[in-house]
Amino acid sequence: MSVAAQVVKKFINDPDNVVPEALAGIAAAHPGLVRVDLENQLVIRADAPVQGKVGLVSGGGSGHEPLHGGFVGLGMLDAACAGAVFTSPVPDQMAAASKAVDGGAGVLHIVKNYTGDVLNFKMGAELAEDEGVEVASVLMDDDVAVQDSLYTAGRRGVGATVLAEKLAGARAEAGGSLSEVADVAKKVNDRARSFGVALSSCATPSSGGPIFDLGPDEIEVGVGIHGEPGRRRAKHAPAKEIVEMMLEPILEDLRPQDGTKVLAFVNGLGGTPLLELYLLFNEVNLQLGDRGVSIARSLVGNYITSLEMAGASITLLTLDDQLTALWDAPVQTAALRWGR
Amino acid sequence: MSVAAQVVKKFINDPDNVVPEALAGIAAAHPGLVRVDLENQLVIRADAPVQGKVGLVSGGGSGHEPLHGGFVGLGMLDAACAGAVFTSPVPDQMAAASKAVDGGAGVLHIVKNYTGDVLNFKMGAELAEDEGVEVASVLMDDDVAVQDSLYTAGRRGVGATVLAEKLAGARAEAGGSLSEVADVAKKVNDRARSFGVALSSCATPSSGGPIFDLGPDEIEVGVGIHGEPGRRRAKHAPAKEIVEMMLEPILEDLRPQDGTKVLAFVNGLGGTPLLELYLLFNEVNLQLGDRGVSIARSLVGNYITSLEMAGASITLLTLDDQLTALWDAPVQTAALRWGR
Amino acid sequence: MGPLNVNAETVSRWMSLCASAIAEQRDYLTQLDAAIGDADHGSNMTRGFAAVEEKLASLDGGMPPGKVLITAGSTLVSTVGGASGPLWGTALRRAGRSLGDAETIEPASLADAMEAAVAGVVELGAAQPGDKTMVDALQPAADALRAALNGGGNATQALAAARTAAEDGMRATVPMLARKGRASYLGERSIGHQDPGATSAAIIVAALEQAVGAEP
Amino acid sequence: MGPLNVNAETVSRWMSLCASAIAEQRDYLTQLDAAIGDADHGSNMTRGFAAVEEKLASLDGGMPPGKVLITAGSTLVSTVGGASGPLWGTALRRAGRSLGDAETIEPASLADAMEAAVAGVVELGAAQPGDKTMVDALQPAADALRAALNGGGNATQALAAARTAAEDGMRATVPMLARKGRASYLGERSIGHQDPGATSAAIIVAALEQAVGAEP
Ligand SMILES: Nc1ncnc2c1ncn2[C@@H]1O[C@H](COP(=O)(O)OP(=O)(O)O)[C@@H](O)[C@H]1O
Ligand SMILES: Nc1ncnc2c1ncn2[C@@H]1O[C@H](COP(=O)(O)OP(=O)(O)O)[C@@H](O)[C@H]1O
Ligand SMILES: [Mg+2]
Ligand SMILES: [Mg+2]
Ligand SMILES: [Mg+2]
Ligand SMILES: [Mg+2]
Repeated sequence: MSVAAQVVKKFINDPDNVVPEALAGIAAAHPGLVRVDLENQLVIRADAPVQGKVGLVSGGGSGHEPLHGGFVGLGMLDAACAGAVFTSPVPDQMAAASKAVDGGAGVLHIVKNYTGDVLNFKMGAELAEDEGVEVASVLMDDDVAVQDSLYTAGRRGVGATVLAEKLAGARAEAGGSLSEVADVAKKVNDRARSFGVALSSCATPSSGGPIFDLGPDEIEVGVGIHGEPGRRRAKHAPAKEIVEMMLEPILEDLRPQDGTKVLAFVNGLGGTPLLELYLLFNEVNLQLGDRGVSIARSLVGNYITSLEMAGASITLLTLDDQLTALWDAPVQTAALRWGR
Repeated sequence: MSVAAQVVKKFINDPDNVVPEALAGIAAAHPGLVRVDLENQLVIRADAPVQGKVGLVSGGGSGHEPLHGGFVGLGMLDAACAGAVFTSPVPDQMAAASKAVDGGAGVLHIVKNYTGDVLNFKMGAELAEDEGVEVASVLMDDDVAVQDSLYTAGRRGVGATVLAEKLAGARAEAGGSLSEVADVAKKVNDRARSFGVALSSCATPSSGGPIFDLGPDEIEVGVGIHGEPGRRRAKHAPAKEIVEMMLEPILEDLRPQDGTKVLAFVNGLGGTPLLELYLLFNEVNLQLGDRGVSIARSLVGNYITSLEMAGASITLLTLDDQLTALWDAPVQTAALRWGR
Repeated sequence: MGPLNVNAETVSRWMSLCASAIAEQRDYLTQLDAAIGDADHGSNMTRGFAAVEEKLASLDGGMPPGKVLITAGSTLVSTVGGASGPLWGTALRRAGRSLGDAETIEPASLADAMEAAVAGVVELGAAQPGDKTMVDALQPAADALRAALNGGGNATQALAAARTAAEDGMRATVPMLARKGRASYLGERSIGHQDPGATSAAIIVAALEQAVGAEP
Repeated sequence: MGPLNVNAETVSRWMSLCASAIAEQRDYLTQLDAAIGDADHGSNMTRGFAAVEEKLASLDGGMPPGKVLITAGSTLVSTVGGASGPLWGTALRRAGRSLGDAETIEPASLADAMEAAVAGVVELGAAQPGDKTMVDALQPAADALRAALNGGGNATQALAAARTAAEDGMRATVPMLARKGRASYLGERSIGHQDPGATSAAIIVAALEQAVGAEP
């Protein structure tokens, strides 16, 4: 089956100008919360640099909104670097962001493990260090759909990135040092695992049509967030079975003990109605309950998306007292907000 | 062009059980914030009834999430009645909700103007009144795509509903009487106008496929939120032109004076990436600026949706000091939260 | 053919026939609603009449037909939602009320009941004939029933006339421009499509003819 | 045919030829990337080389070819993003550095520069030949260039050999299982698709042959 002729319509003016125009929209929609550096395609916390606070910088290709720009603000990121759609930002952006948010306590880069992101952030960190900014980096690679190995690109960073940004951001807000803040992000990465399933493809502004073809009865199992196909294709199935399919590899890898408390994050990839995400969350809750794992905190919604892809990912994070308290701490961003 | 054979895949178990399973998911995801009455399909504020406070009840067909269940909580709704997908709830639900949230100060029903919603809420109000609950109702009909007339069903209630729930909810939280709270909702309806455009159709769990067909180069202009086709079909166009198409009938009807301050709400219908919604917001901001209207408050995101429909609506609300202060007041719901 | 005995059992049978006929046409009704509405009419009506059937089955016998209809109407109101729930619920309840406590229904009372039903729908929904709604099937059916009886026809003949009138009325909705209900949002674009509510109404009238005709 | 004069102008011409050839193949490269990646390779490379062309056009003349290459590489790093930005940026910068301040490039230095470029890519990206990346086009090209020169070929012949080797290497990526880059996430499903980065690499090597051959 070919869907090559299929067109995905978009609200855009010029495919090459989508990101700057959207950033201008973010600036107009959230004055007081963030400012936008249009030249460097950065969303920056309005009051950055916060003196004495560790600065948090993340970024990546666009098309995953609200990640990362929607998470800039008190208790989370200090700056987000927006690349072209599905394309890592360039080192100059990370350098400019790091300089803009350095309050003298150093800057943490939270980097999703994709070759492009890793290389560009690495070069960006070097540029920033050349200009006197102390930089630490944490790599997120929580996607258990990808087999890890020394000889491959390794696991992808997906849902845990949102959690790391929140939790490390809370640690920074509470006065943590650069290494303490980095440790929280690493801890999140160590204790979180994710898995995604797509029911449809998505189209970038320049691809015009769906990135991959999917039969009317097929789903992609083990997808990432860049419209890439998954590890395998399966027949579409009831939500209950799909959740089993997703939880199994997560739990196999996470091996939670009986009585473990987790943060369960059911994330929409963009084109799945919230109604279905809550239905999935119900399944996750029931199935975890059956296995003696209890959900102590939760997040349900579209937080790390793949444009308009229909699909969802599940992320489980094993909580402890520190992480729970950091989760509950105030956050004030466009997409995640409480306590303020 | 026929897309009759097209399948829209969904995360569901049984098409007839989607709503209760999703409600169970809401209950599991937001304990402390809401409780769910599964028998009556109600999402109820955890601490309802709040003694002495006017109770706010809204509801409608499911498939518009986060409306209405995602707006239950402090400073907004006390209860939301969930109907089947795109089907108004039944009077028994409104009666049960009204009883559950009546803190002795009466209950306001916020009703979107659709025949089904109007009739069922009317009967529900009668049932509640029979049981001694004082009920006032406000009808939302802000959609300028539909021509109003005594001899038709009149305008539809769309985006302004979200704003009315927030602003009337804030008035109730601040101790307003039933008539004061109802007046705020009416005021919002009087001062708000909306217009929607769809780039794709959507599918209900029981329809299986798209509700209407749309050519690869066509858009639906003047759509509502139930997957119904719009007033007319137009050729797809750049975002700038589409925003012009949407703002024109809104401004024609609203007739804001030079210097007017508005709340601009760019709402996604479910399947449009946030990236594009911000791009639209940028256009709205630029075009309003050109006309001497300034945006004092804003809301961008998927708040009143039509399942996975790709599309967006624009709502403009003319602000005054009262409405601005009510908007800024704390709200603590699953989908809208600040100040707490 | 002897005089018809239209009683509580007839009404129950009618409701069962509605449940099965509508369940059978569920997808068709939903398709009609997809074209000019929101694609839920088939599931709405199916859900409602299934509930009615279940509810009536759970009752002890001995209720007069009018009360059975009131129960059926209330069940529709409590289970359907949408526009059709209150409208059909009201129709059946008004019909039931007009029948009072009589154990059997005379043809003339049947005509009264159908007129009461239509009046209830119009009062609640304010649709005029020609607005492209269920009224365009129901009003002609009620009129035809009354006219056939007035012209000396028996109940069987009168119900056949009502069924034909409902079906004609249903088809006549195709060229109409909708002025009520969801289809009215489409304006001119509603023209050329058959109204789903008029279609289910014709099914329900046909089921009535069948229920009465099947009188043992 | 006289000795080739490969100089700063040649390098600028090469970059312009890359810009036009890649812009022409933009959709094709994006399609290849859609099959096993994220559908952005065409726009990434087009954006980058357009920026390089613009940057070089804005420079005063008088820069040695090595510096021109370093400038081009830095421009790629600053404008492409993704995996290909740092990798190609490093490749050109390393090539440029290996050329030093020389005004003209001897064939042997050209081979040195290409080897330095490949070494830079491997150092940064850690891909081995056979991993289904640009290295599978670039490494054979560098090897072929060196071998042709060692075998007594002139620059024109050596560059033709490099181009052929790059194209062969590009085609050889089809049956490979990806172990680096985004395509590696597909595992077995990456087999049967040509690597987009190897494809643009072959285009860039072909543009080099053309740039040198077009020497007036
Ligand atoms: N005001 C009205 N009066 C009479 N019938 C109406 C009215 N509004 C709608 N209807 C009928 O209801 C039908 C639609 O019912 P349904 O799809 O179940 O409800 P909804 O429109 O709420 O989705 C229409 O086809 C029409 O026949
Ligand atoms: N580690 C690596 N070493 C060498 N080349 C690589 C590596 N990773 C990816 N590539 C090349 O990069 C190409 C993809 O580039 P591009 O699509 O622009 O970036 P991205 O993968 O970030 O979207 C691949 O086709 C491959 O040839
Ligand atoms: Mg990319
Ligand atoms: Mg409906
Ligand atoms: Mg309907
Ligand atoms: Mg790519």
